[in-house]
Amino acid sequence: MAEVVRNVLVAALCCSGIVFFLGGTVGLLRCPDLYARLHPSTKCDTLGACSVILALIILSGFSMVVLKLLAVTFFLMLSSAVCGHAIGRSAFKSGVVPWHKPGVEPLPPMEVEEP
Amino acid sequence: MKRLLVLVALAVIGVTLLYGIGKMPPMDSRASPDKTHVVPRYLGHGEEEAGAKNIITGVILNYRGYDTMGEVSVIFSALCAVIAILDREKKGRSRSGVDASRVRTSLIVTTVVRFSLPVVMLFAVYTMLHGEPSPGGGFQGGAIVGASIILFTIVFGLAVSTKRIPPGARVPMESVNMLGFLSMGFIGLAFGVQFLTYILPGLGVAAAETVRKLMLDVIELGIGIGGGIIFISIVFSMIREDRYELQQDVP
Amino acid sequence: MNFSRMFHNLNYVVSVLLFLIGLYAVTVKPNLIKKLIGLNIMETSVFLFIVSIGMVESGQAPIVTEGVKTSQMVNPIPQALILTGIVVAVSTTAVALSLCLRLHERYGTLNSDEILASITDVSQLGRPWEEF
Amino acid sequence: MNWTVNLLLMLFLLATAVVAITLKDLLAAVVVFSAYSLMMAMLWTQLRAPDLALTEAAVGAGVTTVLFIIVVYRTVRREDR
Amino acid sequence: MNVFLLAVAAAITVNAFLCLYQAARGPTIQDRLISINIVNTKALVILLILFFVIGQPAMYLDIALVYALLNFVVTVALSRYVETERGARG
Amino acid sequence: MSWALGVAADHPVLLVAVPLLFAALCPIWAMWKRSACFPWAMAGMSVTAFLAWSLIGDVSPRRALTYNLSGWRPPWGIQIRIDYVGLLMVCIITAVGLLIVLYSWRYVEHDLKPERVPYYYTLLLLIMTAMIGFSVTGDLFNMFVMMEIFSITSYALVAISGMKEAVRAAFKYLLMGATSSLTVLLAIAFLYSATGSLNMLDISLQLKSTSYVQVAAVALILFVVGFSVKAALFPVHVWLPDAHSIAPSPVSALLSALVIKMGIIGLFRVFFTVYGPGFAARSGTWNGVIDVVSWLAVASILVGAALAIIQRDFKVMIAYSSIVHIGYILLGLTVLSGNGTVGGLFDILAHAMGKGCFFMVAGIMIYKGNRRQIHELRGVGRTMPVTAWAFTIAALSIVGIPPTAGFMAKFYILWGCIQRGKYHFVVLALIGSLLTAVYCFRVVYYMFFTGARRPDARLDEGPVTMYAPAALLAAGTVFFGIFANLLIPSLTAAARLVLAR
Repeated sequence: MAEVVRNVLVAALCCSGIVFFLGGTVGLLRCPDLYARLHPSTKCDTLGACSVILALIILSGFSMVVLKLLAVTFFLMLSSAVCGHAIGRSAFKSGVVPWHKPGVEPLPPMEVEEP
Repeated sequence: MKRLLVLVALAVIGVTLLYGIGKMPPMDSRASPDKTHVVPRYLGHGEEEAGAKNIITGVILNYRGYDTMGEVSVIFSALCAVIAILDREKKGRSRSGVDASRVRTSLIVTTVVRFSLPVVMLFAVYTMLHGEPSPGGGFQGGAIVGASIILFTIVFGLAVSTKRIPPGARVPMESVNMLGFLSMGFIGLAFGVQFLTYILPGLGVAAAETVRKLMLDVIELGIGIGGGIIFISIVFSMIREDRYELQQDVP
Repeated sequence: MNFSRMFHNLNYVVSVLLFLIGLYAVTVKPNLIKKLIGLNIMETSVFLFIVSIGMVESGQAPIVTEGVKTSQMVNPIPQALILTGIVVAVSTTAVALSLCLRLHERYGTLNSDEILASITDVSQLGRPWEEF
Repeated sequence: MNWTVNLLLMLFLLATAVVAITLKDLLAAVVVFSAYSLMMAMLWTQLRAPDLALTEAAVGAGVTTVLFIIVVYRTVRREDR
Repeated sequence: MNVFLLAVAAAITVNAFLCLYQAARGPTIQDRLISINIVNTKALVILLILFFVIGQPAMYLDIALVYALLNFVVTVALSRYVETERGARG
Repeated sequence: MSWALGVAADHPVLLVAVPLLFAALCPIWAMWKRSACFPWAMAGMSVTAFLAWSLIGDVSPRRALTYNLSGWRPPWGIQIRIDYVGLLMVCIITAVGLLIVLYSWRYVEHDLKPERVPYYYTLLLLIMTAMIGFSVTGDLFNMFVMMEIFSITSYALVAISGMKEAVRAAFKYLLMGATSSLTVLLAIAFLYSATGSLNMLDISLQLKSTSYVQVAAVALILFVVGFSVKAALFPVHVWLPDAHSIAPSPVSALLSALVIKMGIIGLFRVFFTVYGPGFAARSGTWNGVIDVVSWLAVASILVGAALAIIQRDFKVMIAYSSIVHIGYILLGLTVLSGNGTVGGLFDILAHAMGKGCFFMVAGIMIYKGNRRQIHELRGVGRTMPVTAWAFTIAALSIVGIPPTAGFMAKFYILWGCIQRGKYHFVVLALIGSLLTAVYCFRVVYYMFFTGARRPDARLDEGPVTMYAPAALLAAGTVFFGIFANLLIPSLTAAARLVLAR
């Protein structure tokens, strides 16, 4: 019985992971500009990865492996966030202009204080 | 015209290679010559003969240790080559192009790098010394050390890095990998066995095992430290731009 | 060279294709960085080829652990060789890249056609290090 | 089933190689080349070579690509210049 | 279970193809960087799945750790370079 | 003394380990004092040369010296195997290398940025290590590793002056060299999959019974392609004139006298140690490849000589002359007659001495007054007599005029061709010799028989550490020409063994 529950859980988590990945990819392909593309890349992707890793944790039972998997998850989340920030910032600094809908007034350019 | 010629040459090479692989033993077979001639001994007795659960480590350090000595000489000669072509940076005075930029590094990135650097270093040392029972080893650990220091340099600037790790401290460390191999080899010669033999005669069985483990660890650490420092030195001398570009390019 | 055999040896075929792609980049692309990327692709293709030789069906990594029989393990020698090979590849790349930096400093371009076009007479050269 | 994944990885490897040598922006080519390196590490895992995967991950992602980026930054970014 | 995991890996690989297409298409360098970042994350997940399919995940997990640690070296280095004056000029 | 001799015979690995130790310590030594690097390198080379020459009595054509690294027997471990050809190469490398280090001293002070001098000597020691290791190893993959060391160091040595042409030549050399190294690695892979071994003798044993003959044949083709680039055979010679003419002169001497010989040694090992004439019975590829290589060798003789004649630059002319001699050596090795092989091996020695001397003379001309063009050498015979006479004697050897080593070499090569009935090769090689005479004696004519109106008083002999090595090498060509019998009988025995395999 426990076996069945575990398998169902794993399958469900994997499938949700794939769905999130797919969402991220579709967002990447469909979004109009770079700043919009940052959203699917950072959020959906991390979420998808985390669900699959959670499935693997359930699959492996509790041992040393889980600890390493958790470490991987931690660093994945950290690097995903930091990379998203760094890429967005570099795009802004190098003068990539945010996309705006034709006919809609764009936001005025703003000066950001250096920290 | 040139492109056509190249394409014809590529076609000839491709057909030759495809002919060769068509005649080779099929990929997964267990009966091909390479799996029946030399390898069974490595797999069957490698653990006790070479002293490593990871047979690859055993092959690298013990059965084919001389090749690995050549390998560390290759990377040392690459360092010498890069320095002979580009020259070394000056301690604390060399700047990279990024340092001179008015755009400063993001606070978030610097903070994350500062806090993750010790973790990466710890992991690198673990990799270096854990090459015997699991994948890993000196060179991999060295590469991780090198990569983390490179990240530090890019984020904090070359001047800070060269102050922390000055050239004078790096020069002796760069030869450590070759010196580790050579010293272990000469210890073997002094005991009257062949070069790079780790089982020394005249010791008891248990003592010989311990000595072998110690010698292999020394070599692994040597490869790791030397390799890491060599990567760092190569990147430092490639990243510095204090000769001519700073005057004309960066405002 | 029948087709099913080639499909069984998929890794070999792919490594040959990668070798050709790399060689194409090395010979045809004018940009030196592109040439070096091609060289790296060639190197990895050869490594893939060598490691594929040592593969066995449903094999395990050659690390002695409980529950793994030595007869299941793959051939460790190619892997040991390729570890050396990767180091060699990195070293070659580092040297080549530093040469690229020097070339750009001297010629102001990394396009091999332009570099070839600007050859000067060898006899006119003096003592080059005095110019720094 | 395993060979399907293997085939897909191989195709991906070929695709990254082709993209890396056709892109005109050298920095982009280098970035795609780092993905090529990662795919290679995955193939090492498929071929049961964990040591090589570790080396490729550390060297390919950490050292070689950064060297390429440094050189491209210091020289030219467009292929035709 | 292994077959299911492999199917998951295959699906993720197909996703990665689309990301590579975006990397080849993306107009700016940052677009490509985002795409390759996604490819890297997917690669990490595929790698983890492959470890479990092969068996002995404890032995292989160090590789994934190295990936996760060094994943952002390239991204940070490149975004740092591109945001400076010279890098922004292209 | 006898103890030291015994150590070298017991542990031939010291031939590699000692220069490597000196190379590893050289940058550390330079931290203390930069000028201390030259004596350090000199000491390293001297010890190595002493170790190498002390082996002369221990190796004969029938008895090779073997040494198992880490104590593993051959198919399992790496074996160092010093056979007669290997010992000949090691002796040439150490002797010429010693002279080149001595020659470098003043040249490098004059011509190189001071910070780079320690790394110059380190690279020199590393390249010597790698060449010695390449010549004595009995393992194919170890051969590849050593080849990579000397390739990488030679790319750097070509570019070390930082001149724009030098960097360009080095990059070209690197692209071709790295591609050829990969080809060799691919060949090793094919051979490994066919035989399952990496030891050369073991491979040749396995090849007698393997069922994968075609794979081995493909490997042979790839080996030949790879090593031909290293040896600068005709269609793939294009890197050589650039690299050899623009490198600093001691480096040119090193590359020309020793490094391109490594490609030849690689081909020799592949043709005769790994495959052997016995492989011809199993596959026609061996004979076909040998034929192709001998035709390419003749082509490089003619093309190299023709291109050398039209050069105005002295060093470029000498560089093309190297291609000619690569052709002669490979012609000798591929006619498959005992005398031809003897001639080819002997020509390695003759060419190492002659071409080393040529480049050293060219270096002295650049050192004193920056003369690179041939017509600028007017009247050198009067102002710099030792240098000019050294050049003349070496030119006699390169052309092949009787009392020199070059004559003996060419004589044996042509004798081998005649024995095998390949008269067309004889005719073509003699035409090549004639062309060689033209371009060599043109320089001699300028040196001695045309005079500058007012000899420049500043342009006297260079430093003694520069012309003495050149003169010694020139004297060596005469010595080995007269006392050729020191080597010929042993070489004949070695050649007979090689061809009987």
